Amino acid sequence: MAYEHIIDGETCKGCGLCITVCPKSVLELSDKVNTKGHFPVFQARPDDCIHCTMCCIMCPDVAITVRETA
Amino acid sequence: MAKVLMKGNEAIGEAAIKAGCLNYFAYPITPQSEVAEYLAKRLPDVNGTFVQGESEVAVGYMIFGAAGCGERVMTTSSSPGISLMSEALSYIAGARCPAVFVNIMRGGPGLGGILPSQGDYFQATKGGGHGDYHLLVMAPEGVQEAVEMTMKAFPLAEKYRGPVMILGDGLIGQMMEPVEFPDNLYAEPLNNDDWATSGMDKRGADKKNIVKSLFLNPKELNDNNLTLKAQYEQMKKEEVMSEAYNTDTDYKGLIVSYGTMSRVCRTAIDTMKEQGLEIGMIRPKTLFPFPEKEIYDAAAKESCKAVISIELSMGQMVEDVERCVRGIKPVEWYGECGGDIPAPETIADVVQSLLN
Amino acid sequence: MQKEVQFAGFGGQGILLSAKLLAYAAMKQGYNVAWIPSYGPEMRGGTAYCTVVISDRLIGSPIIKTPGHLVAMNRPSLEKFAPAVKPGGIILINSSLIPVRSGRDDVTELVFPVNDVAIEAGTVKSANIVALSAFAAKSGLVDLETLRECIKEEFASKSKVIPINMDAFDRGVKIAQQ
Amino acid sequence: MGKTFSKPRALTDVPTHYCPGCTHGVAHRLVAETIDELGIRGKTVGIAPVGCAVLAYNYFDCDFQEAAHGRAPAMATGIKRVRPDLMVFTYQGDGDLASIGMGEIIHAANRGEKFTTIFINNAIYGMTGGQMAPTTMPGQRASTAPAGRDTGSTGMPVKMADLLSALMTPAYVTRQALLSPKHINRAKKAVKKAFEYQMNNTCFSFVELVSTCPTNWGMTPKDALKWAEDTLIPYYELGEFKTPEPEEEQ
Repeated sequence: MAYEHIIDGETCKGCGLCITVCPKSVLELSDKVNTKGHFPVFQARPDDCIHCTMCCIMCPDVAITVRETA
Repeated sequence: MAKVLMKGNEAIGEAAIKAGCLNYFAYPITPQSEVAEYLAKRLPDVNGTFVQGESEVAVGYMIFGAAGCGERVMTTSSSPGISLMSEALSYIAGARCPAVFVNIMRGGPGLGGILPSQGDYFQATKGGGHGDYHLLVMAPEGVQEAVEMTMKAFPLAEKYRGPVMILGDGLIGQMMEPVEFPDNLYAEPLNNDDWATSGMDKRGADKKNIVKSLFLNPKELNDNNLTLKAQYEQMKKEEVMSEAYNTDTDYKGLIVSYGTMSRVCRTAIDTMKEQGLEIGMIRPKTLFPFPEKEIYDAAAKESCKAVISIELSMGQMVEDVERCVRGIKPVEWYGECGGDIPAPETIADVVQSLLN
Repeated sequence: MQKEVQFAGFGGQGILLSAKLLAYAAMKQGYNVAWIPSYGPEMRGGTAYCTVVISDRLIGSPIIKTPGHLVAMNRPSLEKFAPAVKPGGIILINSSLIPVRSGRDDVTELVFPVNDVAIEAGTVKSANIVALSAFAAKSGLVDLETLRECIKEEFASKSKVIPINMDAFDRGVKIAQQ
Repeated sequence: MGKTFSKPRALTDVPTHYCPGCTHGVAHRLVAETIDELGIRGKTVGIAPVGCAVLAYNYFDCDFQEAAHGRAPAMATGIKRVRPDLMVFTYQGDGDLASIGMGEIIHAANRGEKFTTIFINNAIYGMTGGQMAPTTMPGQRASTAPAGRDTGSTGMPVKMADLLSALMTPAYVTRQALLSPKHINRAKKAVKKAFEYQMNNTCFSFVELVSTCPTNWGMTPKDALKWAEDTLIPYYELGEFKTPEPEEEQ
């Protein structure tokens, strides 16, 4: 099975809680500001993602989605 | 339906049921506790709901919650209790929910006393809670009228989507008089699918309804207040109720009085008539909207030398009377508010001395 | 025509009930009536006062400072209200508990030991019915048969007390008619 | 499928106004997921408090009423009593529930009103700007306790779950936390349980959720989690304080 990991860069407020809980250090804060003025998180190392959904569970803004692709 | 002899408080409770209101929340306070006692006994017969709240503050919000669901709901209280409910009244007005509040007034300020008073005129007609709102206020003069006004209150609350108040005094609540419950005052509830939080399933809708009084956007808040304002203007056109007494004579003075006090005035007017002095009376049945035109027209009559506002308060309604009379005749005031209702003889003496 | 009757006594004497029964009977006869209790703080002190207004017109003031008649079931009631009774009125005095008289010579006094009569009927609790029927018979304000029916209706749910109250009723009427 | 994760239907697409790292958003998601999973969106009425969650009605996609400060349990009583078929929940913070609304929550709980209360305890007044709450920790700074909470004059922090579980009536009282995925998963189970009890007509259920307020605590979101873990959790003990089951088994 394959999963797709999508981060909504506009909804993300860049709090970084997902980074704290990610066991594989997949995520990092971007240096590009979004329209709300936050620096959203992005998947710096997507290949390391094990789709454990820890980031989704922790995200207060429900900005992270994991989807089955196949 | 045959006449029955009932206490005002009990009759108000029964009137609510006859009006299709099966939901009642209240907190005991003299002199209206009989409403709760009556409905606590009576509502289970009709599958109704009664909760004795922990305070009038909480009761106000039980009313708000139930009203927000679009269900007919009523509470009753007396002056200090209404003060505590005034917070919720403001919210309910702001959130535009229909609900019926009954105030069986006692003396104030503070704990005051438990005897009849009309000291909550300002509170009822000018606000009480914060913000730009009014209640539609009806003031019965006896038990039969308390029944009729209670029954009318529910459809009116729904028509204007706002709180309606029945403003009686302790005597109206405590007195027994013969009453009939007119069938023709029952009205089916209006459809409230467009605003009530009745659950989307019930409405067969997929759009949520929100009941709220918070409008952080200045324009939205202004618009909400404009809606309320437009409704108050409509009430002034469509809902004014008053009664004229002895105004087909060349009366020398005009009394404006409401509720129990107006009955005393009526007897005083009869006595004065026997003694050759004609006095007219306008009795506002709605205190908001106020019978402005009726009072002005009656004051304008040539024979009328003065207008006297007679109240069980230290001069509250007199301010509205002055406003209506617009300076064309002198406006006087007489009132007592310790709880002892002045006797007709006292009123006759006062009127005679004010006219001389 | 307007008549006012002041009922007065202490809590537990059934003052409010006898007043209500009189109002009820008058209502059944087509009169306008008002039953006006005193619910002030004095009520908490164990006294009970109540006024019944009976009229063939719309009742104006429910505030009655000078009642037409008085039914006094204890001494403080008599002393408080007797001076206010309109001349020509009836003052019923429960002599079981009241050793004095009204001191009025312009009224009709109906003096008898209401409690003792009630005890003869079976229970002192029926004193209010004895007083009511005696007053009604003396004053002629309401039809006695109508009043009797009202009492039966009132006690419909406690039917076993009806015979005692009917007996009490008859005893009161008889005394008033003597 | 177990790993698929997306926004629940019972949440709208409206971005929340909560500060970055505020765990209100997590609590919203747990409630919304529960509503989805139980299929009750069409018969749910939520009640927004006064506090940071005052605009909750914009974020949940179900009927909502907005109460005055602290009065949500009274409002919920009104709704549930006249419409027992509706699923009703209040969502309240600690200023709202444990201070100005203490009377309403205690009595609604004690009457056994059949609704669910989600109580967000972050030990401070958020919306009004970091004033002391009844739940503020001893020594914790707040804008109205600049030197830290002085228990000598303000008493000890109120433990709402403990307090409510001392009442005989309420069915379900639990305290959970939103400080880590593990906490959150447990909290989710508690929220769902609370709603299920309500669905089964069991009386009052109460879920306290220990949360963070990075902004008013003056910390980064990450530090706030740590501080809450170290300071709040030892005082606000997690667990189920009261469940209806033992009585049912008797």
